Parts: sequence; structure tokens; C-alpha cells
Amino acid sequence: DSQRTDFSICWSIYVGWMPWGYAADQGIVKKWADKYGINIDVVQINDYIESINQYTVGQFDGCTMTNMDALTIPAAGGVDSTALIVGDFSNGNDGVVLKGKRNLRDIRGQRVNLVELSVSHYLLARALESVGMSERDVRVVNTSDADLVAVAATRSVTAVTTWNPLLSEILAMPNTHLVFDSSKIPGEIIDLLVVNSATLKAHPELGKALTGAWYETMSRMQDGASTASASRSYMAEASGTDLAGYEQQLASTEMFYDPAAAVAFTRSAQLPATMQKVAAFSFEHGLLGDGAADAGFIGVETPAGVVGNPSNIRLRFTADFMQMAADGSL
Amino acid sequence: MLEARNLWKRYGDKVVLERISVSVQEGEFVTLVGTSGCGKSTFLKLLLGTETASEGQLLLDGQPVRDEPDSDRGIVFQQYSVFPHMTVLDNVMAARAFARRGLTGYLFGQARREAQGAAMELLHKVGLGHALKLYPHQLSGGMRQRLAIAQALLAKPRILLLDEPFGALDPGIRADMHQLVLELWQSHQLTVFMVTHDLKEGFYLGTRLWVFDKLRHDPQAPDAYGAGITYDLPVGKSDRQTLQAIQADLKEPQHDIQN
Amino acid sequence: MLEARNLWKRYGDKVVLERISVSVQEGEFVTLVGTSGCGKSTFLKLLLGTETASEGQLLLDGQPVRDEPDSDRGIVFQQYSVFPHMTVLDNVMAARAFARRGLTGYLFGQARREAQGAAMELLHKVGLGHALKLYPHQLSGGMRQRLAIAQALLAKPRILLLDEPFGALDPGIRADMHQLVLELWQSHQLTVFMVTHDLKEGFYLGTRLWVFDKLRHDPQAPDAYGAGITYDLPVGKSDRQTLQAIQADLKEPQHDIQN
Amino acid sequence: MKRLLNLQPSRFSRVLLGLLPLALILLVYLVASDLRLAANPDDKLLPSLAQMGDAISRMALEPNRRTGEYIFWVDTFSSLQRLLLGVLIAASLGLVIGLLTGSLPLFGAGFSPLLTILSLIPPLALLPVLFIVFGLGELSKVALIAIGITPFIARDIQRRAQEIPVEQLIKAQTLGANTLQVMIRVLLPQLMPRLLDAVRLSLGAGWLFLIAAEAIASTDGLGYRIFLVRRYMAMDVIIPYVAWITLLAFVLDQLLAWFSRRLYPWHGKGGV
Amino acid sequence: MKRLLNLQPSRFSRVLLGLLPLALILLVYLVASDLRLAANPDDKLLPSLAQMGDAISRMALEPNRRTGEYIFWVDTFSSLQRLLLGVLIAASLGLVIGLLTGSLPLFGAGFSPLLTILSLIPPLALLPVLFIVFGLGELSKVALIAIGITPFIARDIQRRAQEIPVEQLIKAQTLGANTLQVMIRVLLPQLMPRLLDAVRLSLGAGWLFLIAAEAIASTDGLGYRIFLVRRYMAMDVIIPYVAWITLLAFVLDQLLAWFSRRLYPWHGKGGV
Ligand SMILES: Nc1ncnc2c1ncn2[C@@H]1O[C@H](COP(=O)(O)OP(=O)(O)OP(=O)(O)O)[C@@H](O)[C@H]1O
Ligand SMILES: Nc1ncnc2c1ncn2[C@@H]1O[C@H](COP(=O)(O)OP(=O)(O)OP(=O)(O)O)[C@@H](O)[C@H]1O
Ligand SMILES: [Mg+2]
Ligand SMILES: [Mg+2]
Repeated sequence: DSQRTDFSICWSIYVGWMPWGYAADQGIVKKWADKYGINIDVVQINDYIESINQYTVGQFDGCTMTNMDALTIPAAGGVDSTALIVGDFSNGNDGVVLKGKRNLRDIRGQRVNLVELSVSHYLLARALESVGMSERDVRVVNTSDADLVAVAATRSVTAVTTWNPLLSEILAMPNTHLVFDSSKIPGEIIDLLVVNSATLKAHPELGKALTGAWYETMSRMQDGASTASASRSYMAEASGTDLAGYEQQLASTEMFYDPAAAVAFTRSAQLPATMQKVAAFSFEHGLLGDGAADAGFIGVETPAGVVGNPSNIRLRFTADFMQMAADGSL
Repeated sequence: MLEARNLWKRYGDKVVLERISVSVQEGEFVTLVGTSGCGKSTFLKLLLGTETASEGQLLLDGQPVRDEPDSDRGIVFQQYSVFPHMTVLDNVMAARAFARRGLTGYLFGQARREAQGAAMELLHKVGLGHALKLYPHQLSGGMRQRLAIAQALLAKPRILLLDEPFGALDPGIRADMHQLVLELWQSHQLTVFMVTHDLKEGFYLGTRLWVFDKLRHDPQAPDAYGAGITYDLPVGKSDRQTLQAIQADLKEPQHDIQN
Repeated sequence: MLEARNLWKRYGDKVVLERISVSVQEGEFVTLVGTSGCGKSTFLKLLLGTETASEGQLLLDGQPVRDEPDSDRGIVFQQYSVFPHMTVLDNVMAARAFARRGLTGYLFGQARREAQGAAMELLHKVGLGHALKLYPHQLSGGMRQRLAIAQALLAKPRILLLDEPFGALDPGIRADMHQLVLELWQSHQLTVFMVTHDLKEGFYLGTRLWVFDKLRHDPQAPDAYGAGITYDLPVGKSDRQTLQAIQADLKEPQHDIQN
Repeated sequence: MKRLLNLQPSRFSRVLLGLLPLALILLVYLVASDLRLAANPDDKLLPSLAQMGDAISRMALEPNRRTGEYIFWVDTFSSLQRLLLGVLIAASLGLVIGLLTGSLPLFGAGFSPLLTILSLIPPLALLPVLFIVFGLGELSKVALIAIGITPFIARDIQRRAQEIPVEQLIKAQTLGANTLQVMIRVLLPQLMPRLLDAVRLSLGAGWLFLIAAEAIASTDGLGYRIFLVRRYMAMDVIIPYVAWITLLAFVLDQLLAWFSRRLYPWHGKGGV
Repeated sequence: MKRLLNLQPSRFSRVLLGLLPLALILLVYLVASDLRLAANPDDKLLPSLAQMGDAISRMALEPNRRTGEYIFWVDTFSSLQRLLLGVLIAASLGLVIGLLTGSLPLFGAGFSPLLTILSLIPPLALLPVLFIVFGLGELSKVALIAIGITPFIARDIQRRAQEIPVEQLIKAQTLGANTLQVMIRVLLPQLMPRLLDAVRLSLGAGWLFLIAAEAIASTDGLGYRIFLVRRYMAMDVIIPYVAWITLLAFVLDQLLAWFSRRLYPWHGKGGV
């Protein structure tokens, strides 16, 4: 209904999404919401999957997630979703780690501990592809992210694929080697704020307020800003580490501090190509649902073109709101 | 007042009581004896309404007895007759509270004070005046049964049922209890049915003694026949021979000490 | 054979037994009576070795009795005397198995067959020959106590302690048990100590009757003084007056039926 | 009309009454599911019975495309194996510890405080230490289950051992039994049915720990599958799996009860 | 020398014996920690006592820079609040359900099968549904705890209600009591100490559910903190937190036991 003024979004703890917590706590979100005459509730959910599920069943109007999960959970679940803000892409934030071996090829025949069906799984698939192997050459062991660091410390674990901060914790252990990371596939693992398409359509003010709040936060974080250190410290604490640890994670994250860069990325022709790969991977692993006859079953719309079935579009990338931010018209 | 007409009680195939026809007048004191498991407690349950007869009728003032317990018929069991979570005084006051048709069974204000007075009076009468604040587990067995009887009497039942109430008591205390029951019986004009294991107790207390026993016996099928009332004695008129005959029936030890 | 020298037993401040000095010859049958809580069971526990005297000595053949149970002294309690998880036969065979110094308490092969034979013989003797395969909960109270006694006898104790073994039994069954105990006592040449609530039982069974009672009494401090042996009667020489005197002491009901 | 307190349903109406709330819940589910699916046919939260049937028949009756296995049965087998092994270890340990601490006062004094503390530690919080000690294979999953329920069983058995009337221990000693004989022939057999009871009571926790363990590092199992498909919210798999777990738990429970009645006919028949 | 079975430790040696295994475990930990830290000073698995002390004093004694709160106490307060609220709700529901099903045969027939089934469903597997029904606020955490332990408490209370000698119910009725009066004055008060016992038994599960709930959706609480620092394997925080949870659980347990003895002096004193 068009009278709605109360909205809520959820986020979970991850380097690229910590700004949401900061923005909520520091009143930035409220400031922007007030500007557009609405209320936005920003809720932290610790369990990443649970946050997406809650968004998918309609408990939230928006949620932070990666491009792959946006395709396989809400979109595959019939919820038409729009990627409102492209916050960053992983540029080394996800990686494949071997113990005692320095070459990715040595992974053949090993058991690889990772969160199955997550972006780590996708990264592994891409890594194997890069050396002419496939998933059949390894054995994937599903391991919950909460336990991954502890698991990696045990002798029986020889190969791990994961994201930060788990990745850096594991790499800090003796005799571990990073043999592949997301900087080798730049721009393929993207961190988004996804909102319900119908809601966004009916309430563009929600999109505007969120985008405005996000880029104000970005500017506070940016190198050179007087608030940079304070805001980053704040986010570091909230994610359970210290400034140095958080900076380390940021270093391997390609944050789009500048909305214009995000707009350019979103409009690039690389995005549909990436989504094509992600869809292929997802289909292969049965993530698109039983109704999916092929990888193109679900349509993904990007400014540079549609991927998959254009009559079944469920995931839309838009640069419109970020463009407004770039233009300073919010 | 109370009349049984060809009463039978079966549990499945097992016949417990059979062909009981008997009538009892207001104010009688009936004692029931019989071997273990012959159905004395079952008969009390029929009177109480917690079991129903398989056949025949049990009439109170010509009406079938009500098929669930009510305040017409009080009972004292060998065990579990008092409420363990209430003090002695509360146990008796609860009887008062239950008698008024409230929702919760609690008393307040004036009604509470009245009930307290009545309860304390009765407790003094049964010799528990010094133990008002104690819980049942702090009482001796005899005191507990006194309490159970006091409680039962406060509901002013017409019929008082006692199921081996003194079976677990010491001989000395038992004698006191006999005294108490006889007094209360007379002063409250009760009709009493009392089951006992002790034949002498039965003789001493009752105005009428019933002996329950099997009328017929089939060694092949011990459950085929139930017990009936084999002796119905107006006590006082019985003599030593009758006692000995019953004792022989019930296999009571024969060896009295020489005297 | 057994001698108590100025025996005292206290639990904290509470004196239960005091100044007990007595001696018993091999083959005597001592029955112990007294009011509830006066310390009869405590005295048996001292004999058994599960409690130790606070003061004084208890000597067996001039040596202090061993301070834990052993096969010299058998016991039958009112309850819990048999093993509920073993059949009647196993219960008795277990006694045999325990008698051999094995690790597990199980018997095998030849030893097992022998024990089985002995157990069955004894069980027939006590009238349980038809119930070998039953579990204790399937037995009546009397059968259970027979079993407990059979079990105790198989360990060939010199002294047999019985703590109200028949307190829970029907009068008829009790008489049979008396017979059994007397037979076994004579044939096994036991020394028996038996606690009973029933004074007459005490008179009938024992060769010697002990009455436990407080020697002194302080109404202000009921725990200050313990019980001692107030009567020590060679039974058979006692007469009716003694019985009545004791009955008065113990407040046994006085109302025998007229005869 | 009798008081509500005294009203006994007949055998037939007892069954009917028992089914009533279950049927009601099913009805509520079906209606809710229908409403959601009408609004969004791709909704995943409350799948229809047909969808669940499809999903399960696919997993139980068709070999998996990638592995060629019948996933549902592989999951069931793996989970049951872990659960039973874990419970077996917990039961054995619990029995031994409970027997020793419950019958020997010296042991009891030594280990009771430790047992109390162990039973209060939330085992899930100490997972990392478990991994280091037990590795990551089947062992750690079984160990989590065992560690999770052993303290409970041990404490229960300890209390039960102490409840066995001291008269029996005395009697055995008067028959000549030594400590070991008393423990093996008097206490142990009587503790067995109580052990079965304790196991029944702790099966619920056992399932919980199993599911938690399978979420950690695993390639099959009922808990693994639930966690895996949670990633794309396949409630059409999760709900039947949960129902299946419930059914398995129920069957296990009844089986143990039946065993107990069968093997220990004397159990629970009152003190003799 | 007495048989082991009969050897009773003195009061003093009882305390000593009780402390012995605890001291041993501490010693083993210290040695293992020392060895690991000697090999790799950055090892995080088994921190030294000093490291743990540092971490906790930082969290308990210094205000957090970000929020200005004393994190440790805020966590403790939030968790206890959730736990107690959840347990309170479970106890109330369990009492009412148990009382009704245990005393009224009609209710019992209707709800016993449902209760059995509910008590067997592993609640963790249905978390998504729970969160959707109860939202993600405090309510859902409290609800998870309540849902997790209510069936257990209800079944226990039901069984306990059925154990109350029928003689008492009959006696009350012969004194004129109606159904409601019997339930309120005879059954309810006698079930209260049993309720406290049931709550004590289910506190362990309560903590488990609390930790699980806080790991999914929360911004403070003991479980949340453990979840948060687990990804850095900060055992110097996790171990003291687990110890603290254990201590809290122990204190709660003892407090309930004390209450029960205090308020219900007649409880457990044998049938009268
Ligand atoms: N609910 C029941 N179902 C089946 N049989 C029963 C039931 N209640 C009692 N009985 C049987 O009925 C018979 C009589 O039992 P009852 O309790 O009336 O005997 P009793 O004369 O009171 O014995 P006691 O002197 O031991 O109290 C017994 O054989 C008993 O097993
Ligand atoms: N372990 C104990 N601690 C403290 N007091 C005890 C203990 N055991 C027994 N008593 C007390 O010692 C007294 C004697 O108990 P005992 O069991 O010997 O009496 P009894 O003569 O056998 O009584 P009954 O005829 O009831 O069996 C009782 O007052 C009892 O309360
Ligand atoms: Mg009876
Ligand atoms: Mg005694």
C-alpha cells in the first residue's frame, strides 16, 4: 500500500556491510529517512543465511547479501528483488588455503572444508576451473562458518576455502598458504543491498533514503576524511576485531566509496557475464529450484542487458539510485 | 438406610464380589474382615462411588448411590488420607473451604476466621491441639490418622468409611484410636463401615461384623468365583466358639499363650 | 558366645541405647520387643556391624564384632531382603555364588549345577519349590519372606537377625512362618535375634524375651536418655501376670474379648 | 453429570481425542500454506504436501545425479549410526561412572562435584577444543553426542544407584559378597533398566547434538541436509526431514521402552 | 580394612576428594597451554590464565570505546533476562498444560499424543519458522527457549500430577470439593516443588537454546559474544565466558534447590 512509511532492512556482520551498523547507530539512516518522511529500521542478524531467509519470506524490505545468494535464495524463491546498492566486490577477501602445499594444483584429491553452496563454493569452482580441474577432483566438506577457524586448526584439515575475517585468521596459522583468491576473479563476488522490487517501485523514497545514508557513511569512512579512523574503529569493534584487523579486511575489499565507480561497475558489460557464470554454477548445484530447466530459467536484468529468461526476471541490478548519489541529487 | 441387592463386581473375567444382598440401618457400626484380596476395599469403593457394580444395585435411602465421591460419604484410608502440603490446621480448614461452593477452595476474611475456630476446636478434641502448625510428615502415624478422621468429620458425612485405618499403627496407639472412633461415632451419629485385618478389633469395635470370603471355590479357576458375606454377626451376641470358628476359617494363628 | 559390655549408642546428641550389658549363649532364640523408635533396630545394626557403638563393647567369642556385615551374621528385614531382579532360584543361588570368593559373583559349570541342586532342595524345604522361576514381585509377602530366610540360611550364618520379618504379613501366613523359623532354628542350631511388634509372637517364639524401654525419662529433654533392656525373661517361666505387666507398660490394648 | 475430574473417555474416544489436535494442526498448516502459495506460487516457507512429497520421493526413490546415492537413506543411515554410537558410548560411560560414584562413597565424594560442573557446561561452546582433541572425522561428531549426554546419564545412574535400598547391599554382604560382587550382581543388573530410562530421556538432547555436530563438518546426515538446504530455504525438504527425525526419535523411544519391559520384567514393580 | 563399599570419607576428606579432580584438570590445562604457547606464542587455542584474565578484565572493568558499556555485564544481563523470561514462560505453560492433562482424563487423552510429538521435534531444525512467527526481536529468543523446554516440563508435570495418590483426590471430593477446587488446592501446590525440579533439569537445555538463539539474531548476550569472537577463535574470551555461563547455571540451580527446600518443607518427605 502506498501509505506505508515504516520500512526495515537487515544486515549481517561482514566487512563490507559494517557501515550499515555504523550508519544506524550514528543516526545517519534516521537523518535520511526523516528527510524523505519515512522510518527505516536497521536490524542486525548474526546468521547471514537467516537474514536472507527472513528477507525472502517478507519480514524485511531489504537485506545485505552477495550476488550469488541474491539469485539463489530470494530470486529462486519467487521474490522479485532489486540490487539497490552495489557496495563492493571481493578483491582478495575470499580465498583458497592449502596447508603445506603452495600450488593450487596440489588440491587434487583433498577434502576441502567450506560453507557449501556459498560464494566460497563458487570461488573454489572458479579456482579449479582456472587450472583445468573440476569439483570432481576434490571432496567438498560442508563446514559451518562459525566453526571454520577452529576446524582449520586441526591436523586432519588440509584445504579450506573461506572469506574474511576467517581467511586471515587461518592464514595466520603456521604452514598455511593462500593458493587462490578472489582478486584473480575480480568483480565476480559482489556485496549488495537488495530490496524488494515491488516495494522499491511503490516507494522510491526508501531507495533514496538508503542510498543517501550509505554514501554519507562511505564519505565518512574514506581515506583522508577526519572521521575515517573513528568510523572504521567503530566498525572494527562491532565486528569483534580492532582497527588493524579491520583495515586488513578492507584492503582486500574493493569498496565503492565513490558512487560514480559503483555506477560504472553496474553498467559495465562484465556484470551480465558474471551473473551468467553464477547462474550456471547455481543451476549445476540445484540451487535454482526444481522447476529450473536450465541455467537461464531465472532472468537477471542489468543495465547492460538481460541474462537468462527475460519473461521471468526476478533479480534486477539498477544504477539509478547510485547515479542520483553521484549527481548529488538526493 | 443402605441396601445392597444382589451386588456383583467383576474386573474383566475376574469375579471379586458376588451375590451380596444386605441392608444396614442408620447408626450401625459395621466392621469388615476377610483375607487379603477378597474384596473388602472393593466393597468400600462401591459405597464410595469410585467403582460401579457390574450387576445389582446399591441403594442409599432407596436411591442408587451417587457414582462419584461426595460429602455424604467420608473416608479414611490407611495411607494418603491427608494433604501433605498443608499444615494440620490447614488440612482441617480445607475441609471447610471445600464445603462452600467457591471457585478456588480458599477462604478469606470472616469465613476464614470462622473455619479456623471450628478447626481448632475439633483438633483439640482429637488431641492435636499442640500440633496445629506441623506438616503431616512431622506427625506420627497415629497423629496422622487422627487428623484424617478429624478432617473427614468436619464435612459432616452421613456414612464414614474406614479402610484399615489403624493397620500401620502401634498397638498402644491403636487402642487410643479405638476410643476416639467410638466416641466420634456416638457423638456424630454416624453410620460406619470399617475394614480391618484384626478380627479382634472387628469384634471389639463393631455393632455388626461381616466376614468376607469365597462362597464357592474352583481350584482350577481361582478367579471364577467372588467373595460374599459369609458371616453377618450382631456383635455382643457372638461367643468364643464363633470367634474360633472364624479364626479357623481365616487361619489366624491358633497358639494363644497359656493363661 | 555374644556379650555386650556397657553398650551406648548416640546419634549426635540423641541417646538411643544406654548401658546395655548382657550375654547370650549359642543356640538361644532372643526376641526383642519395645515401643516404636526405642532402638531395637539400632541394636541389630550394632550386632550386624553396620553401626558402631558410641561406647562400650560388643564381643563375639571374646572378639569385638566385625565392623561390617559378613557371612557369620545373616539378616532378614521386613522389606527389601531379596533381590528383585533375580528369580526365586537365582536369589538363593546368588547366596552360594557370593560364598565363593569369585570376582563377579556368577557361577559356572559344575559349581553352578551344584549350587542349583542345593538351592532347589532348600527351596522345596521352605515350600517354594513351585515358584522357582518367579520374580519376587510375583510372590506374596509371605513367600517373599520365606525366600529371604532361605537365602540367609544358605550362607550358614552363626547368628540370624530378624527385624520384624513378619510385620507385614497376614495372621494366617504368620503362623506358618513361625513354624518354619522354629524348625530351621532347631535344625541349623542358630542363634536368633528377632525384633517384633507383637508381644505374643515374642512370647511364643523365643527362649528369651528382651523388652527395650527407657530406663529414665526427662519430659523436658526426650532425647537425653536412651533405652535399655528393662525385662530379660527366660520364656516359658513367665506367667500371665508378667505379660499383663508388660502390656501395661507398652500400652497394648487391654480389651481382650470376653471368653 | 460427573465432575470433569472423574470423567474417563472410552477407549475409542480416547483415540479420537488424541488425533483431534494433530488433525487441527495439519489443517492450519494446509490453509496457511495454501494462502501463501496463492499469493506467491514460488514461496518456499510453507510448501504444500505435494511439494514435500515430490522433494522427498526425489531424494528417497531416485539416485542422486552427482553421486548416484539415494540421499535420503544415506542421510538417515549416517545420522543413525552417529547417534547410536554416541548414545552407546555415553550410556556405557555413564553407567560405569554412575555405578562407581553411586556405590562407592569414596568415588562419589571425588567425582560428584566434577560431574555436576560437567553437566552444566554447554558443550557447543567448547567445540574448538573438541576438534583439536578428536579431529574432524566421524569421531568428533560421535564425541560431541557422547560428551553432551554422558554427564546427564552418569548423574542419573548415580542417583539411581543410591536409591537402591541399602538393605540389599547389606544382605549381599551377609551372604559373603565382596565389593565387586555386590556391584556386579546386585547393583549393575538393577541399574540396567534405569539406564534405558536415562537413555530414553537423553535421546532428545542426543538428536540436538547430532544436528549441531553435522552442521560443523560433514558430507551427509539428516542434520547436514537440513543445514545445507537451509541455504536456499528448501522448506519442502526441511519439514519432511524434521518430521522424519521426529518419527525416528519416537520409534527409538518406543523400542527402548519395549526392550526395558521385555528384558527387565521386574522393573518398576515396587520395592520388595 | 573395610570393604570399599563401606568406606565413608570424613567430612574433610570429602571436600579434598571433591577438589582433587578439579585441580587435576586445571593442572592439565595449564601444562597443555604452556606447551602450546611455548611452541607458538600466538597460539589461540589454549590461552594462559593471564591472557584470559586480561581479556575479561578488559570486558568487565573497562567501558567499551564504541558504546561506553561494560560489555561483560551487559551480555550477562541480557542473557539472564532472556533465559529467565523464557524459563518463566515455559514453566507457566508447562505447569498449566501438565496440570490439565495430568488431572483431567479428557484433556490427557486429547493432548498427550501431541505433547509427546512436540517433545521429540528438535526445535533448532525449525528455527526459520520460529523467527518468522515470532520476528527477530527479543521475543524470538525468549520463544525459542520457551518452545524448547515447555514440552519437557509439561510432560514431567503431567506425570507428576498422575503420581499424586488418587486417595487425595477422592478425599478432597468427599470433603465436598469440585474439580477446580481439587486442582487449585490439592494438585497445584503439590506440583510446585516438582515444577522447580523440572525447571532445574531443563536449565541446561535452556542455556543451549539461548546460546543458539543469540548466535542467530542478537546484538548482545553471552551467546552472541561467543559467536562473535568465534570467527577469530578468541579462546581467551570464549573459555572465561563458558566458565561464567557454567557458574551462572550452577548458581541458578542451587538457588532453585534452596527455594524449593525453603518454600515446600513437606516436599520429598515420603507419602503420608
Ligand atoms: N482395578 C482393578 N482391576 C483389576 N483387578 C482389581 C482392581 N482392583 C482390585 N482388583 C482385584 O480385586 C481383588 C479384591 O481387591 P481388594 O483391594 O478389594 O481386596 P481387599 O480385600 O481390600 O484386600 P486387602 O486386605 O489386601 O486390602 C483383588 O484380587 C485385586 O487384585
Ligand atoms: N542414622 C540415624 N541418625 C539419627 N537418628 C537415628 C538414625 N537411625 C535411627 N535413629 C533414631 O534412633 C531411634 C531408634 O531407631 P530404631 O530404628 O532403632 O527404632 P526401632 O526400635 O527399630 O523402631 P521401630 O519399631 O519403629 O522399627 C529413633 O528415634 C531414630 O529416629
Ligand atoms: Mg484393601
Ligand atoms: Mg526397627
